[in-house]
Amino acid sequence: MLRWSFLLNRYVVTFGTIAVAAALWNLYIAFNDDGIVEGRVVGPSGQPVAGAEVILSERTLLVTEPRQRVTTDEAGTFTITGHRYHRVWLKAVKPEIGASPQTEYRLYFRGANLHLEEPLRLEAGAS
Amino acid sequence: MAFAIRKKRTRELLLIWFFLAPSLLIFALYRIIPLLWNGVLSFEFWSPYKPAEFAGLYHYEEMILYDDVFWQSFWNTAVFMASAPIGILFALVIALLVDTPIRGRNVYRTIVFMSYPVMTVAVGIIWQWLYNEDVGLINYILRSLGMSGRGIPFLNSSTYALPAVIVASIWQVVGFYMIILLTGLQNIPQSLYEAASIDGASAWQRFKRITLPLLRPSIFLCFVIGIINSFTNFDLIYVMTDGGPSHATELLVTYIYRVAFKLGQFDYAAALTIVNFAFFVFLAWLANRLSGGEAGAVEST
Amino acid sequence: MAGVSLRKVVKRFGDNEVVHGVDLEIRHNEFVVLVGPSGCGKSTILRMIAGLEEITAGEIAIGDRVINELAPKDRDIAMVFQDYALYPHLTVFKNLSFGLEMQKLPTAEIKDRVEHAARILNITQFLDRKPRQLSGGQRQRVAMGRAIVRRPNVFLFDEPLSNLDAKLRTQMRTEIKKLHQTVQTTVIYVTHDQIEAMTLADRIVVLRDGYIEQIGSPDEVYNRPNSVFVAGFIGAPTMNFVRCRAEGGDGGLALRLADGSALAVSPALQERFGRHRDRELVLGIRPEFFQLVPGGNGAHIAPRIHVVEPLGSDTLFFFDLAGSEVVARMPPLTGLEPGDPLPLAIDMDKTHLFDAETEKAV
Amino acid sequence: MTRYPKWAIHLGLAIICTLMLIPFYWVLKTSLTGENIFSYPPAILPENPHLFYYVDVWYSIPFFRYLVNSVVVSIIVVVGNVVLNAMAGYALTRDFTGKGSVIMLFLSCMMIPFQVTIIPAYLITKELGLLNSHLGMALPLCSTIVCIFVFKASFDAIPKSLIDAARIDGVPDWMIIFRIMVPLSQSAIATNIILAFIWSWNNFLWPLIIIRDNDMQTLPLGLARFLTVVEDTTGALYAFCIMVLVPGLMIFLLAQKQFIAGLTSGAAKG
Repeated sequence: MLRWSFLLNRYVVTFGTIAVAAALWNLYIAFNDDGIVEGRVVGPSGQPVAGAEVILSERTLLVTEPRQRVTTDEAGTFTITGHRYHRVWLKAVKPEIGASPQTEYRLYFRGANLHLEEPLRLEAGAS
Repeated sequence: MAFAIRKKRTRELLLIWFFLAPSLLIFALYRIIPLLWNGVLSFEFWSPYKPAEFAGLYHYEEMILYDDVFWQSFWNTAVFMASAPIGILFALVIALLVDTPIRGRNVYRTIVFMSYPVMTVAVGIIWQWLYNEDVGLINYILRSLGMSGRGIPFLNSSTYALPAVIVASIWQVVGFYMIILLTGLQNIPQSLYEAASIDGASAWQRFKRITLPLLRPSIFLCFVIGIINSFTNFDLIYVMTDGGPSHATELLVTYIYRVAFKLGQFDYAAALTIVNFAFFVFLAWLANRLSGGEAGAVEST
Repeated sequence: MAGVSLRKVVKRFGDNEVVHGVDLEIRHNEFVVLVGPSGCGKSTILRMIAGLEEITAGEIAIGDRVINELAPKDRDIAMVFQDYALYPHLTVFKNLSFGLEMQKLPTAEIKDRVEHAARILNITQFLDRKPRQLSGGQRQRVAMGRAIVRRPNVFLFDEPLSNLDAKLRTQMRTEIKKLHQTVQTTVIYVTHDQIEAMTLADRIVVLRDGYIEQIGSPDEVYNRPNSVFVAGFIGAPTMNFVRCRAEGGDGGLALRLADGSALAVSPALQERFGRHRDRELVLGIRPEFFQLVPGGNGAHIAPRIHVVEPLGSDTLFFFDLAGSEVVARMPPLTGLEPGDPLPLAIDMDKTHLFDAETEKAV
Repeated sequence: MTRYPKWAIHLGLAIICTLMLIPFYWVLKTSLTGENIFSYPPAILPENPHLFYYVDVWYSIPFFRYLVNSVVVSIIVVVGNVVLNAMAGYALTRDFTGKGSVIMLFLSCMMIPFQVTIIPAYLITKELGLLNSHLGMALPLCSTIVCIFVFKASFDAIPKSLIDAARIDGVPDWMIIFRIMVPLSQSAIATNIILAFIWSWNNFLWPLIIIRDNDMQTLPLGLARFLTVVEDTTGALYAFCIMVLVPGLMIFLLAQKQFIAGLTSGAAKG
């Protein structure tokens, strides 16, 4: 007991806390960085849209580049897996109906799993 | 017996020089040899890929007769130096306030001092942001107070750039001055004030007759630091203005860097360095003269 | 069995000789006190014995071993320093055991010895503390404990009590004496305080400017001082000195003082003083050998009192005697004040005579 | 001494402290919200603060690499300083011929500001092949005259009798240094650690000169470079700024006492 009490100074406590926090954060990242993006695409009136193309672009400080594309299923849902970015733009397009506005999603770490609460809403006339 | 003693002595001497050697080596490598080398270099035509050639006083002549930028940076350095008293005055006021027995004085002291250990590069970036023409806080305040209609591009104006940099530099160093003065204040024995009170001295008289004279070594020390600062304040200038606009904030040290590492004229930069050093030594000598050799008088801190 | 012998020991610092060929023979179990004013070389001698200073010339032996060349740790000595010299970063226990650890003694034995020493000195309850948590007296005990655990042949004390306040000093003095009786070793003790020397020593060595002035038991140095210096150094208040000449014929011999007055010499002492007739002399009178008149067979004087210092048990009277400031110790008297005449008799039997030139006893 | 009402002193100090803190606040605010150049007036309070600028910084530059570089250099400097300065300081407490000249040499070296020697120092470092290396960055800072004298003063303050006692206890000379003198010079060591850390952590000009590799950049270099690369209104710059400031400030707040003691003793002697 007395042997270890010299460890209880402010330096050890401060840096120890930081180290523990960093370790926990990395642990959390390890379990949540599968790069999964799940969401739905709906039409102007709110109905699910099947067969819409969802484009995931990477946004860096300097450029934006499209990286992955998937298509929605009958229920209008889509799943992107294995993205490696921390700042993504999503856009859904279905030529017959229209396109959703480019929406930015910022993530706390690369490849963070993302579940869209709000569906991507296609707007008529937009491309 | 004498032999044994001598052997022990030799071993001791070996140990002493072994202990001194690394430090001496480092100082030789990075202080003494460079200074001498600089001296030699300044009398030569030399660049990394050319053999040296004797140049005589060419570089010095060039510098003193034709180089306007040299003179500009020389004066800028002098102005920088001359601004030290402003910071010291501020610091003195703060130190006097913090020296009063009030609650939380340590917190105040910490906050005022906190800007000193901050990386100078970061200080430059912070102040650059404050000085921003459109969204900088300072311009916002000036405009809100109706003191100026449009934003002032502080760092891009040849009038304001140098004062603006000086303000940032004072902000950084004022806490340090304050700590030095505070230490000086706390070393003044309370009994002197009590004695003076009994003698009927007013607060102002006590300040003038006791505080100021006894604080002189500390104030002098602040001046020395201010002078050294004006010679070495490279980081701030580099980040905030890079010597611009059109050398309005060029100091000797930034100019030397530019000449040597941007223009590649090592020989000319060496001559600049020698002049810079001579200026510095002159100031140090002057300071020592003025203080009557008091430079080390704050030892007790 | 370890006595200490110093033979023609000389110490020079550069060209400056501070100890001039000192000879000293200390017997086993003896308590010897080196005493003298500061700068007399007493600490230097002690440090040479300890091995902390090199011996410039001569030799020092402990037992029959010449130790000039030995390292301090091999000399079988222990030393107690004036400022205690406790390691501030170590606990009391560690302070005591440090030297033993250096000797690589087994842990169990170290523990034994430390605890034993702690018991003797009554510091067992402080073993876990750091020196700064102790009072002056406790630190002093620890310093002694550090010496005891080494079980040395010779104990060296370098003014060990001078940092203590008066009351503690008296107390520790007694304890050191007791310790010497318990631990039975040779002790060499350095001090500038003559009371410590008187109370502790089996033999006192009075040093002056690197020479031995006198060696003797406390009784000897007090009652038969060799010189003005020793006489003045030992005893408090210090001995009074008055310059005089023995004049007059047999039977009418008197001591003529500087102001022309004369002290009569009783017939019984005529012979002792007569031997030094017509020489410049210094008369030494201890303050306690004044008596209030009437009484005694001494010379009579009646000076006027300058200052009165009541000490409780005694009273000191200061007055002028033929140009010398003189102090007399009297039983507590009341009613006398500065300016009053004080009729005194000097116990001439107990006075000392010194040659004014050489300052040696005659 | 002067009896101003307490509230007046508090008010004065509060104003001063606010002035001193505003720059920090403004940068912290910007790092959390970014700044829109086109919106006027600027918001005083942060609106919709978020941490994403920090994430941007973390991924857009090798922040961790810079951090490691800075830490490695600082460790070399701190260790070098403590060991070499303690050794030199100890040597200066002993008597030897030439001691006076060595002290004079040290004192006059103190008069040569490092800035004055950068050009040949650069050339020498190049000759030694230490450009672009941690050691090259650290070496010039590895021994500091001020701290040598701090150590000398600290060793001189150890009572002579303690050393004597140790010798009687049978401690060999070299062990006296480690068992007695070093443990008793803790405050000198602390002072030296803190000063050396801050000097090397904030050092800018020297690394700027000798580092060309992106991989070897230290935090201040990275910060200065970042400034020239990205638009200065993105918030990321200021997030980076905060990330660079925090370690230094944290050390300062933790070791404030030693820090101030070190600076004032260093300044008084320097």
